[in-house]
Amino acid sequence: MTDVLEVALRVALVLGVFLVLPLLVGQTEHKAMAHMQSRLGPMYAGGFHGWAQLVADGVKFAQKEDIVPTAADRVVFKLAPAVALIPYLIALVAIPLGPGVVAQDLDVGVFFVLAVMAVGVLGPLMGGWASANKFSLLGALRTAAQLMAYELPFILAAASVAMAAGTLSLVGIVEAWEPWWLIWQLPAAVVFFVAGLAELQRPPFDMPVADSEIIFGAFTEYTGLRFALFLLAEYAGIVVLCALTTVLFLGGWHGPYDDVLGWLWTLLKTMVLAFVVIWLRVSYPRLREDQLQRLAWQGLVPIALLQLALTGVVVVART
Amino acid sequence: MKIPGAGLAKGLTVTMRTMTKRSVTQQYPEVKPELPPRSRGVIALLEENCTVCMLCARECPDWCIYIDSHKETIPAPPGGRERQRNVLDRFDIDFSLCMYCGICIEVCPFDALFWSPEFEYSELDIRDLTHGKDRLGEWMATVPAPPAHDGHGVRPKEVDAALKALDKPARERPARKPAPGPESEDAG
Amino acid sequence: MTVVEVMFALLGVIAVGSAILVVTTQHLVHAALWLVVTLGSVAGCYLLLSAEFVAWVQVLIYIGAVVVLLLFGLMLTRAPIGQSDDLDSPLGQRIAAAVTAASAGAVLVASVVTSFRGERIDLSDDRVAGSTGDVGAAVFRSWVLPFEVLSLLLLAALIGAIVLSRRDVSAGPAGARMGVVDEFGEIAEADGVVR
Amino acid sequence: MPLLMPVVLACLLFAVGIFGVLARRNAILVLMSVELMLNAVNLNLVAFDVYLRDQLLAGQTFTLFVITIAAAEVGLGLAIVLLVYRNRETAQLDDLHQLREDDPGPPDVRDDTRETAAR
Repeated sequence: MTDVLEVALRVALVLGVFLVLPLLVGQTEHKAMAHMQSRLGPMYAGGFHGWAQLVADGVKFAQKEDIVPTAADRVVFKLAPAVALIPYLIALVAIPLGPGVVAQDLDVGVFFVLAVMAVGVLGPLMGGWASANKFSLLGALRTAAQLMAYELPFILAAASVAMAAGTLSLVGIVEAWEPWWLIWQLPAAVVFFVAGLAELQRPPFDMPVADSEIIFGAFTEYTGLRFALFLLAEYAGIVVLCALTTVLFLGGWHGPYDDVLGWLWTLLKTMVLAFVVIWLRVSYPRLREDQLQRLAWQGLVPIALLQLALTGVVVVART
Repeated sequence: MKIPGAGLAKGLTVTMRTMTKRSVTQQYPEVKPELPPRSRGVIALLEENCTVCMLCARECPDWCIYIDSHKETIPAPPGGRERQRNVLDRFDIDFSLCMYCGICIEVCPFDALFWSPEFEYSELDIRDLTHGKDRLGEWMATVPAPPAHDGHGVRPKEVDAALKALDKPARERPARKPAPGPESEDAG
Repeated sequence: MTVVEVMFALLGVIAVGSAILVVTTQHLVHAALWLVVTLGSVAGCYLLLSAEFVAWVQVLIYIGAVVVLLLFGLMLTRAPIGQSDDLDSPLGQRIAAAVTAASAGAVLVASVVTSFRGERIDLSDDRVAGSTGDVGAAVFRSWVLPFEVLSLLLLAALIGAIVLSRRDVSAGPAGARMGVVDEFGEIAEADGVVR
Repeated sequence: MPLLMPVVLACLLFAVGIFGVLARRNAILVLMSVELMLNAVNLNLVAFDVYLRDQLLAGQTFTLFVITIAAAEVGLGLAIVLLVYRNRETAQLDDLHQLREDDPGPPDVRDDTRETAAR
């Protein structure tokens, strides 16, 4: 009986994190982006500095009509947002918050998270194809091209840190982490973070949704709740990516008093990274398709390979 | 030497610096804007000063001032004769046409028109933007006092004349109090 | 029947059912999406067989990369929404194919049933048969030569794919035959031909 | 678990794959059917590996290799299909019979050589 209770508690915790953190990131984006552009951002909803803006957005989305284009492939069209969102929820299961605070410590943690995140990208592909809209299709094509380019450096960078720690378990990696890895694994961290941004299609890698060229890419035809699910998937993706970067490269719960405050350090590092994501979005213009591909193949992949070689040499030298 | 990534870092600092500065957004409905003096919000009418000379209506570039009037005969005072005067029936300004050039105010010879800084008179129906003389008269309450004269500016002619008169020996002229310039009637 | 067996049977039914849909559906993209279901349930089978690492590799490589590639290919070859009539061979060939497949399947099933009836896979102990550490050790201790050969093969495949898809590689007659119009110009031209 | 369960499942998947390869005309669908057959083989490998408690984990290792090769195969196969599509505007395997001897051909078959020369 206690087992069932514990599982239920863990699931509830993950669900809570999944529902709260993306909204927090979204609100931070609203406010930080506004101030970076000399604006105030939302100020009304909820009273104090518009804290309830995203709740209000959710209510608004729920009220909107759910439109499916006549020529669309209805089943695929309706399924796509769920396919985009649920993998991130599952990925959160394996991410440790503090020492012993993890929903499920998996032996293949890194691999699990990467595999599940890879499934999530099917969502935009399905939605883009099923919308029966040329802009959506273009968006889906760009998504696919971008994913194929950035999946490789993403996994190579994660492999580097897994090699350094000698385990694929996320908990094991955090336990093996030492501060000097910040320097040693820095290239891998940068590659991982940048490639992850590209996988999430966040600006400046938002070619697939480039609203000035192809309206909103794969999401053009979506309205109401389904559109909201896609947006939520984007922010959940930011949370997962930042948490994963924290766990892999920034030492997760390591920090002062980490046996008590470990969860706080993880959350803090995650939120700082999420802020960086927003910061990058505001600062840089969108990359062109050729720049995008060049960055992946001529920049990130060689760096990741060099890092992998360096990690291998250091690991072998230390043992 | 050019450090790789310097441009990227520069972009980041620009946004970060902007974030730490105060934003320029005006929270208009809660906080009223601080309008500069002589803001052109709406045109107010001081009906008593209007003589129906029609100058404003004629000078208006887009013909948005409509004036109707009739003549009225004032009964003769004892020993005098009858006089006629114009009575204003209608003085409308259509603010959906008005382009706030202010020419009507400039040309008014009798100071019947004034700029008021009030700007919150939007309407749901465009026809309601035509303000009658009552509405225009109500705006008079919002017309700010005329700004004080600039001490470094050229003095009005009247003041000079008065001062010159003051300089003359008192016996050459009958004693008269010189009016101080700024408070004179025509200052506004 | 234990819980594991029930789940395996369920996954097996899903896998075979969606596989049949892959080869019979008239919607091109639906075929790829049903393939995702098949691959996913096969990954689930691996998990039940306690081959964890292989299962997640299956998800990562097959669903994350292969299916995305297939969808990309389908979109580039202008997969239409709705039914396409020209996906299947003529009826005669389909019947022949069905007969071939059914007889092959029957022979295979019959032979494995006669050979392995009553044999059981022992999953009772908690030992994971395919933990990451075990697989890693096996690959890099016992099978390191095939692994290296495989990396060479992958490199060759990579170069081959690049050579195939680039149009400015050879300036000879073969390259000229492929045409030098850029991709979008070519597609626009194809439009004109088809419609 | 009976060994028969995964093994029979593999046989069935393989048979479905055979049907797909033989009955489909679209090149990409044929590729998908090949993937099904490869999966059947993989399932077999893993099942026997677990059944035999192989110390060298040969079955699972080779499953990994097969998955890798399958990825390479799809990459190359799709490159070829796209090239064919680019040149012929079709991905139907039945239409690709230019090398066949003495082909009267349906009237709509395009003469590729003349076409490109005309370009």
